[in-house]
Amino acid sequence: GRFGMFGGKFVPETLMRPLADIEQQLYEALADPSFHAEYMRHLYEYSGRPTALTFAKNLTERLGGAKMYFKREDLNHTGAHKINNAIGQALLARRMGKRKIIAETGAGQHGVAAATVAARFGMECKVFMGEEDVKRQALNVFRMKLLGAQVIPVTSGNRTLKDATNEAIRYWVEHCDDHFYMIGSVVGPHPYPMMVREFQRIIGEEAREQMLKAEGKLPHTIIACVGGGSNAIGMFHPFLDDDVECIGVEAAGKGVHTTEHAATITKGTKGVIHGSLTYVLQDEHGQITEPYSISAGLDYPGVGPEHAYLAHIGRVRYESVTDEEAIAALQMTAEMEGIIPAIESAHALAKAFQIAPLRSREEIILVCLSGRGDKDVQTVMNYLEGDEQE
Amino acid sequence: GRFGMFGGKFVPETLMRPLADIEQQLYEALADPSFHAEYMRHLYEYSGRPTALTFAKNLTERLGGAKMYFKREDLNHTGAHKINNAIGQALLARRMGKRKIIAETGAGQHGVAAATVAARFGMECKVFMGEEDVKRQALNVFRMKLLGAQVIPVTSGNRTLKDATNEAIRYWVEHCDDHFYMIGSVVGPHPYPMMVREFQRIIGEEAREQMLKAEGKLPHTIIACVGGGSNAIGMFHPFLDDDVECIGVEAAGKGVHTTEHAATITKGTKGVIHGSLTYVLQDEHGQITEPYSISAGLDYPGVGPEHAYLAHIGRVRYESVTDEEAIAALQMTAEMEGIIPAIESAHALAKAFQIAPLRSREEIILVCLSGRGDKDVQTVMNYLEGDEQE
Amino acid sequence: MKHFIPFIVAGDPCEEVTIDLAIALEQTGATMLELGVPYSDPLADGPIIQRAASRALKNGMTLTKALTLIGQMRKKGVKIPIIVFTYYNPVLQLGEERFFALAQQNGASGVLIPDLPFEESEHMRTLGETYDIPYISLVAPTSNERIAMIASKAQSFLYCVSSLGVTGVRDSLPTKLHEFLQQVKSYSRVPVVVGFGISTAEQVERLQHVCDGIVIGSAIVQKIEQLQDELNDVHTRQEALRVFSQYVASLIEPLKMRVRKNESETTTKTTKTVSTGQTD
Amino acid sequence: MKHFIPFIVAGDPCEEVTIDLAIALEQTGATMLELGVPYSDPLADGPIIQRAASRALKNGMTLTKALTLIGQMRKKGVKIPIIVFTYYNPVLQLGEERFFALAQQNGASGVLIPDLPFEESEHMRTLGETYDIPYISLVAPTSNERIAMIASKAQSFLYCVSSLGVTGVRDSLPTKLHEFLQQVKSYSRVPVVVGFGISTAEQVERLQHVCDGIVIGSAIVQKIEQLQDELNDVHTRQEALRVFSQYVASLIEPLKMRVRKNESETTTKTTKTVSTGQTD
Repeated sequence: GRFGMFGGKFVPETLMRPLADIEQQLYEALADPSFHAEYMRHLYEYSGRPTALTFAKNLTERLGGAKMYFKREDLNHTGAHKINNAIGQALLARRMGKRKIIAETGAGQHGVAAATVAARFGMECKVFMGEEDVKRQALNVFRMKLLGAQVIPVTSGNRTLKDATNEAIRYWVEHCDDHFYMIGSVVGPHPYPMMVREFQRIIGEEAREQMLKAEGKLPHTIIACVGGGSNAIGMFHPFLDDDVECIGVEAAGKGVHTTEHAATITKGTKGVIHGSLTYVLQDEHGQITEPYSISAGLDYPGVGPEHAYLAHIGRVRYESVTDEEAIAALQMTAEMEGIIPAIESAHALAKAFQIAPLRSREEIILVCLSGRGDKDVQTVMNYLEGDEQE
Repeated sequence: GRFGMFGGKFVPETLMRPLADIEQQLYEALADPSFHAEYMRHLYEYSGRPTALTFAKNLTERLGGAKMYFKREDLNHTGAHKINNAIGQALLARRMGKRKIIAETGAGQHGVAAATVAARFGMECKVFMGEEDVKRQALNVFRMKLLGAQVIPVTSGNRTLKDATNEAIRYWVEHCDDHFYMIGSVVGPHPYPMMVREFQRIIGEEAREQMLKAEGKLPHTIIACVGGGSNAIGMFHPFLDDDVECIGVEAAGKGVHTTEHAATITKGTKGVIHGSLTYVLQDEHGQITEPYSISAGLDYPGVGPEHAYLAHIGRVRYESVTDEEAIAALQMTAEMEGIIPAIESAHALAKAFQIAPLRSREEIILVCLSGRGDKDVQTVMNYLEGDEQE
Repeated sequence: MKHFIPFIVAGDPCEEVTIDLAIALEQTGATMLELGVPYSDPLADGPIIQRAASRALKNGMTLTKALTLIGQMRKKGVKIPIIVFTYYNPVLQLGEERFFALAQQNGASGVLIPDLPFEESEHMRTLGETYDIPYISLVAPTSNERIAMIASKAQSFLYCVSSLGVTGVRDSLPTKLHEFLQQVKSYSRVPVVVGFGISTAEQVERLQHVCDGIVIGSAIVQKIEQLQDELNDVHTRQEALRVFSQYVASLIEPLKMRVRKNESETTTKTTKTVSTGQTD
Repeated sequence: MKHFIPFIVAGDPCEEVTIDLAIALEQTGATMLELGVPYSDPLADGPIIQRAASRALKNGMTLTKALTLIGQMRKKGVKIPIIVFTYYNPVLQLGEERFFALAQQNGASGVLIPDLPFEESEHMRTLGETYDIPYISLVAPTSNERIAMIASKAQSFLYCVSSLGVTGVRDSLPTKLHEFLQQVKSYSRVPVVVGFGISTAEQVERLQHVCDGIVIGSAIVQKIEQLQDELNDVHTRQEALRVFSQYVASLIEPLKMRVRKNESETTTKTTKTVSTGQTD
């Protein structure tokens, strides 16, 4: 359950046995061709995979350097890569005989994905969401309710994602006998980071095949945004043994030199959060601090332990992009390619746009466009009109 | 340019030549394999086609009758079938050397699709939108602006879709030398209804192939919603020569026995609207009346002339579904299958849910799920919370 | 020649005043009148005429009433040809034959349908001949090779659309307009009038040499809009009609000079080409 | 036996009062004290202790300060063993060795880390032995075959989590609790205490027969919360402490009867199993 020194199971004793059960059943499932076949069937027939690989012709020409390709996870059912993992975990929960799902959510993306698969697989679903987020994301809350999920407002702490996750874990501790906790990113105690990675690998596997078909060679550089880091791991992992440069992009918020950012690897220190040893944004006393990013999906004070490991061994480079740079990249992608990316994904795009002009025309940059920006239009509008986000 | 007695070109003389140009170039394009190949390439690599065919297992079991399949046009880039046509027309415009696009929009779906392809193909785009709709759909307006389009609020008439279309046509009359008018549905003067059908046929062609692969036979019944009717024609057309029942579902709004509906074929009379002879909602003096539906995409007082023809010859049956029935179907689909359909598509679903229990388990009903419901969540919330929509 | 053909909307600002305006226009020098039937979706019209149509529709105007209004104008002594300008849909609802019958009965002199191009109008043109109410065709700057076809079937006169676009006042007319009008005249057996966008005496002056008549719509309708309160009020109506006539006279000053010169010729040609359709 | 182990949060409602509360608890019959270190993300705690932690964090409490507070308690004469209850992350930031050194220096008697299960705690357990500050392990109703493993390495005593869930007051305890405790006792070489959810004298009465001690946290912290204003005010503090002690006494009335009966036995057992760790 470790990635080098990172990972582990830093959870109450009560959860050790449920985690062991999940681990055992996961290994069995992953080794079972019929499980994989069913997982793929749902991805294809329900979520609409394979997602497209789109050549960003206009941006490539404008920037005048490397060819840019986008892996279009925004075209998934519910609008982001989140569904890949939600389907995988729902199938595992069903295999384990659990028909009650717990999930945490920040802005609501994973909550919607969890509620979606719960509906599709005939399961109950409770989504924990900070009370502040419940207010800010009223439409996503209603969306989850339409999908039949129960949304539980969390009033502890700062009433945002971190607290929602704490509360989900607390609820799970109490109900682990019949509930399955569906974590939305490559975070949490083992085996979650590994499990979520396995259910997101499809991104990189498809992209690899599509890239070879389109260009006859692998990309030179792959870029993905990193909050918890599930789309990034899913994209990078199938390329880790290749000579491919991987860049994870964290949210620099108002700048990594301010206190308002979510650049966990760039600025964090080793610590434990939500059951896992990884890089964490914390104060000198080990109290976890509140992160900041305009992107709700990157606004997390921890990071997947495998990213911490990949950063530590130098296999993946982690950089950061500010709110301002991300919004500019979002606008540029909308205007030049007709794709409004999620603000999360716009962080990866911003980095790609910085790098592309420096590279030769023979090089290829593959960007994981992890989600669509429909959910963010209000935020972008407020930002551009100068209204401060809370 | 006729479907039986329906269709035609009821436009100012000024537009006759531009229409003839489009017609000629369209025929050439449709006969040109390289045009088709490029169209398909953009559908696949940009919009994410083929869209999935999803077996609605839970609903099928719940309703206990025919097997229901959904053709998932909601998984397209921008969230509906609209993009199929927008890509086709953009390619035709480019072939004709026109780099300026005009489009009309009601709630904003076609406007977003038009703005999207204009961005992708490096074209200018002006979207005409009723001032009332501009106010109600501020987010979609901002979305179009992000995509680089110019949104022009229309202050004539009731300031909604019908008036936006009139204004788009007026603008086109004045600028037909260098502008291409991209109509969003199978309406308008010839060759538009035929052209849009050809660019939406992909829905039915894919569904046919997928259906044969999944079940080894054609569906017994195909159901699609009809406003202008582009998703319905696209779905029905490749099956018209087969022994397949086709049902178009119009919006009955608050009931076809009230004045607040948009059931054009069910309740309308022959008339001319936006350049085409078809069924129209009008008063005894030939003044076109304002339709009503909770679904902005069905809230149109005309209907594609080919539908009028198919209704006239009895090849397709047209029925209607009220706001209430559509919302109930939307809720049921969300809760049972984890798919929040557009309210438009929910009309087709409602009809399918009425019919399925009456059919044997050996029968298959194929529903065109034309778009996703993300855009409608606020409307549904208001409706269910009892707030009246304007 | 030359024809001066003003356009007004039936029922704008009210039925009674529409009749008064027709009389005033005839007195001011109109040689024909285009009477617009208000329509919910007037896609060939610019904002000025759209607003006039809205006002008229609010007053309950319909195609049938508009035709009856022509009858009333005839009763009040209006002699010049009156052309019914209507969109196709109201005609379709009334019934094409019934439309012509009513038009004839009320003394209409012709019909012009802006959204019924040549290819769609065969039946209407035939009925026009049957009822002796000419169906007026339009040609546009984009018509090109269509001009010959349209001109060959033209009844009464050919209406040239001056420029791309809808009705409305325009600061300037296209530079190629003269060329276009020459081309139309070369094909036409009937007089060629020009409309859309003509709104100043200067434009009238420039155009009169290259056509047989000029239609002025939006400029006149805009004046009616400005005067609507005074026109609606019986106490101020006469003064408002005087102001209106003065404005119209100023617009067509260049024409009038010619009209005076060629008075006999013009009158002859008009009666030849457009039936006044008076049945009473 | 039996042990009565109250839980309070360092710095709630303020440092000074935490010391007074420790003294009051010892006087009321506590045989050990669990001192909670407030943490930003206390995922094993229910709302009552979460709120107490928030109050303490606002007062600037840290792990280092909490350890120092133990030293101050010792100076004020608190003799009962004091167990540091802390989440792992603050320990990690302070440094594990430094933590134990400070704990030892300040007279801590044990450490309990709710989010550091057996598999992750080997280094801490080793250090615990080195510094003679036992690392207390927990077993839970889900531990099953893990009980033997955990019990085999238990230092000082085993902490049984009474039920699935986080800390907090509960109306009822699981029906299978006795069975679970019996099972743990069958494996354990050290005393077995039970905690999580115990909040009434009735529950204490029922449980005392099947364990070696009882931890009461949320019920006590809730009482502190209710009395916080009076506790913070030096003029009302003594009276509030009296009320607090009275409440605590009522909770453990069933135990006290036994304590009186078995006084000598209990004292002996305590000193044997948990070092008081006093260094001064």
